[in-house]
Amino acid sequence: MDGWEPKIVAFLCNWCSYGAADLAGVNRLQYPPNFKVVRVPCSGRVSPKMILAAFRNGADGVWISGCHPGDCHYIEGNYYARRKFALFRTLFKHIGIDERRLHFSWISAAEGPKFAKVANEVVDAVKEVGPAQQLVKTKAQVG
Amino acid sequence: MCDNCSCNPYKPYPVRIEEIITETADHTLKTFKLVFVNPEDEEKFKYIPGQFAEISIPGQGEIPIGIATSPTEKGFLYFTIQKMGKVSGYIHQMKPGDIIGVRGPLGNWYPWDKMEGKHCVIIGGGCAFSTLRSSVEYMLHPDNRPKFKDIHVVYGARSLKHLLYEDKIIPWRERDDINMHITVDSIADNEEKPTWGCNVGFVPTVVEEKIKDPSDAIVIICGPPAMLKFTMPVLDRVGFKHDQIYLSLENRMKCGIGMCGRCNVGHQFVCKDGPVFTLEELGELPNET
Amino acid sequence: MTSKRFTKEAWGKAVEGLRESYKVWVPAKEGAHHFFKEYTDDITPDFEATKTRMSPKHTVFPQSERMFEYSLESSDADANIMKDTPKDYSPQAVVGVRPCDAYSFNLVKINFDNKEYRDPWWANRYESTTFIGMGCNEPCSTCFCDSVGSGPFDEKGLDVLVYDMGDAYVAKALNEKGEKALAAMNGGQDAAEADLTAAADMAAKVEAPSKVPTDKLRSQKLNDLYDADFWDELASGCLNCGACTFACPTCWCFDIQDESWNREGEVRKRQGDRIRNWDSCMFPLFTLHASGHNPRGLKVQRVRQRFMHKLKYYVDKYDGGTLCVGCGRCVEACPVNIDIRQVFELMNDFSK
Amino acid sequence: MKQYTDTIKATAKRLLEDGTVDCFIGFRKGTMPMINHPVVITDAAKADTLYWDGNCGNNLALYLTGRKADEKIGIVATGCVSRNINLLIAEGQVTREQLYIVGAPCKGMIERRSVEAAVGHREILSVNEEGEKLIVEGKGFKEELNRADHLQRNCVTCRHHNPVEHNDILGSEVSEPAEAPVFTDLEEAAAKSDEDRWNFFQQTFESCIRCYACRNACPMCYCPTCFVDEAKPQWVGKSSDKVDTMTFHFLRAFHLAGRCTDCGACERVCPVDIPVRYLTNKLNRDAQEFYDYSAGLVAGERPLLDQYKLTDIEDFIK
Repeated sequence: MDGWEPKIVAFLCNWCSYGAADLAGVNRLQYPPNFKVVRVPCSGRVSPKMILAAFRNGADGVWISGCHPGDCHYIEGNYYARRKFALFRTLFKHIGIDERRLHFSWISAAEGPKFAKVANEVVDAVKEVGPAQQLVKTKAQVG
Repeated sequence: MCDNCSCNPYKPYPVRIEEIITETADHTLKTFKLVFVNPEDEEKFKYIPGQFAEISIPGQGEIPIGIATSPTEKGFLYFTIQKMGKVSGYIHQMKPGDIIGVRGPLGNWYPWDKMEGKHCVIIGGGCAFSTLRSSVEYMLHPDNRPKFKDIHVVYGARSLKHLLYEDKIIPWRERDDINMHITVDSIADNEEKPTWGCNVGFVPTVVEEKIKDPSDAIVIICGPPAMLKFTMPVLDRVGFKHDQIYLSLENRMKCGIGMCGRCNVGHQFVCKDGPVFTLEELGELPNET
Repeated sequence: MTSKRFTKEAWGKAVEGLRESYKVWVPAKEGAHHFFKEYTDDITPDFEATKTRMSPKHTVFPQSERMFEYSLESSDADANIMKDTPKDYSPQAVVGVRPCDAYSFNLVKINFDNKEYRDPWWANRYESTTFIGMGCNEPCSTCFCDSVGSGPFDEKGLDVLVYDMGDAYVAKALNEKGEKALAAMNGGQDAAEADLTAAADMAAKVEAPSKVPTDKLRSQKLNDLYDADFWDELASGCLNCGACTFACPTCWCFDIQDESWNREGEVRKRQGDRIRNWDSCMFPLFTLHASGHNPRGLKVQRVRQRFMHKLKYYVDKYDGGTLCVGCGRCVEACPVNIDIRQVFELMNDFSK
Repeated sequence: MKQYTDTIKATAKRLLEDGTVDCFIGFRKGTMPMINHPVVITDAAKADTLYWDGNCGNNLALYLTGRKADEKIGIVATGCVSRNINLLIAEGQVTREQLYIVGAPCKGMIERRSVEAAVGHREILSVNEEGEKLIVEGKGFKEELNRADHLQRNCVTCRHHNPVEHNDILGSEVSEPAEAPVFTDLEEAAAKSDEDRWNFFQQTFESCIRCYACRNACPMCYCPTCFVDEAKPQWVGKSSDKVDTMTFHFLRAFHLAGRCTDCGACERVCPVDIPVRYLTNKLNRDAQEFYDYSAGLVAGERPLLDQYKLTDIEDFIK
């Protein structure tokens, strides 16, 4: 598909990865503009229904990034997130969706370069799979 | 075979929001002035005070709202809407000029044929006053006023800031062909007492004070459950019979035309057989509202 | 009126041939159950099917139906204006429908097409539908059609009644619509007088195995039944799922939903649909006000509503029979075995 | 079974009479073969209507939620039901002190669909359990089946037949297989490509009629407002559109991650025979594999997603 650019919804933790995105920008690190960023208070706040809502509304990929284990602003939010997403991910694959559409990372506010690097990886991975068709809400198939 | 013509009861008339009047200081109640996009639709939308319509917002849904204008007011419709759920919350963010839909008029109306030649008592509270505004406006029209004997209106709101339609109700107080009894639950110490002589107290108390004679009269009443609960015994004490009292009910609705099945109380559909019932009729139905 | 006799093989061909002039619905097996399906090349009709899992109400009243469509893109001239959506009202035939199911459309009609309002989609589709029904030689053990105004060979809802005579089908047109459909079915021969007599004799002997009492429902006081003491225990096991209401041929309640989506390839250009879906009085959301108040917030209130609607409200409102055709589907579909036959007894025989 | 029934009747009668419980949750014999009627009784005189056999596959723990905090409740609990009770206690829906649990060691519940298929979908008028046999009778036929061949699929893979928590127990405990269960459908799915799995998922769930019986039969689905019913925002459409149906099933299953005891109630109640456990089982097996966790086995243990270990897997996180 010529010129196709993936649309990726990034749920970024306010206390770390969101800052890292900022820092990457300030440092003029190159990362692709494919992201619609949703700032969340904690990666633990991201509910599966939000991820599905992103795909339903036409996202080609979703990226969730939070604080490194031990660094959570709320002490343990990202530990709960880790369990939740480990299971979410396998169920997602189980229904037949390519796991390259779904990405998770721990990026602290100081890791601007890591943010740029992961952002590039995420875009590349989603580009590999192409535009999302599954779970996209379109005109209802009804009578 | 005509779901394409205007007889489709589900198809709303397109209307433009002409003006939005914020009724209460807390912004929870706004009155929307709507104008038909196709002027010929106004002719088709012939309504009688007491009826309601479905306000239809594309992409959001529909809500049943009482019509606050009187058919004697031409060229526009008023709907007073409390910010509450998905659709009402959405319309509160809309702007003049936006296009929405209106579907109706729906339901029955206050018993205008029975009220002719009688004293009329109109009791309302809160945002439920909308169809009562319609009714009073209608009755006061020079063509209609001679049809009715004395008119008493008791209207209560939580506070001065929650009074609706001040542009109408205060001038009505000045007229000698209607007895307006406006009351608020309380006036705060730091609030200025209005010069137009507002009562302070609950609706039932004011009814007890002002309404003395049940003979040859019809009561129409619309308001929140608590108001109804405490006003009914007062009306009993005054001596009103249950077939003299008309209530307007509300329920969750979708179709508004008696088909979708959710708004029934017993075997009556509030949307089609109501919303106006006599107290006598309601006595025959289950207490499920 | 015409009557024809078809060998079973000829009947199969005739129904297939009917597809040239009608959209045809037939019972077909999917998994363990039969369902009414649109007869396409990959469908094998099974006219021996006794009772389909779901009723054929969707042939006239689909589970989800688009009412209107509209643009939500403000730069469009027609943004936010409801547009009709194209509908196909060309003739359709429901072949193999059982008499009770066909009768259900008669009961439901008053809801969708009455002196005040006419639901265009239901009414137009109903008018374009021909019911070619199969009499029930052996009703299932849960059937009680003849207690509630229908019967194994009831003709009220049908345009053609078909008798299964073992080696052949005898089809009898019951009205103009039926005549027309029968004329479009090739391969049969005119039925002999003896065929019709044999069919009638056979039919006269068939009875539904279950019986329910209905004689006192009309005279019961509505509020007495409403306040009756049996509801709590009856409802205690209910899951409040909608299986009974969705399987029921006479449950007509629906919801209206607006939904929107991105136009293909464009993220922020929204397009919308107004869709109506089957709804169920079993769901709390059915009656929930935006304020949070719910007149039927309790399970027992919802269970009571379902049965009161069918066996009392409808009876009183239209002064006719019950809103139940005795198909027994809810008895079979209910995952917790709430049995409407017992509710008939409780309500009919109730005394304060 | 007769012994279970008699003991349940006697226990319920005693508990209701002496005021140990205010209500008793059990089953009545159904009006149709292979289905019983769950019921909450409050009157000791009705204890005699209680019943037990191999068709009590609805999860009675369902009826524990949303009750008054001071209500004392008697309940019959098989292995899976007792695990659900543990979970409901851990999630604060009911307290152990409120409950009088009559444990019912379980040899598996009968799969109605399997019996129906075995007699070629002829109409069944009665099914009697006689030891290890099922006597199936209909108009013009009588067949004898092996009970063990017609168990609910979740009962075949069940490894916890005995109640893990109880006040009384009916009869003696039954033996529980030691070897790990094999989930054929999961094995098959794992061998497929993403695309084939997607097609399978879509086809399997397409016939859903959105009656929500699976959700409503589940004792763990007690949210006051289910995500399906939320309006602001609306997460999922309500029509029979495929995407909405799939979204519903995916999220319903995920909400049970680490909370599912595989009681099979969801699958049992589906009126259109969708194998809904296809999703929950995947989560159950992953919970076992990743965290060595099976829901509800230990009284007082927090649900899987309400706890963590520092060493939890994170190989998927960049």
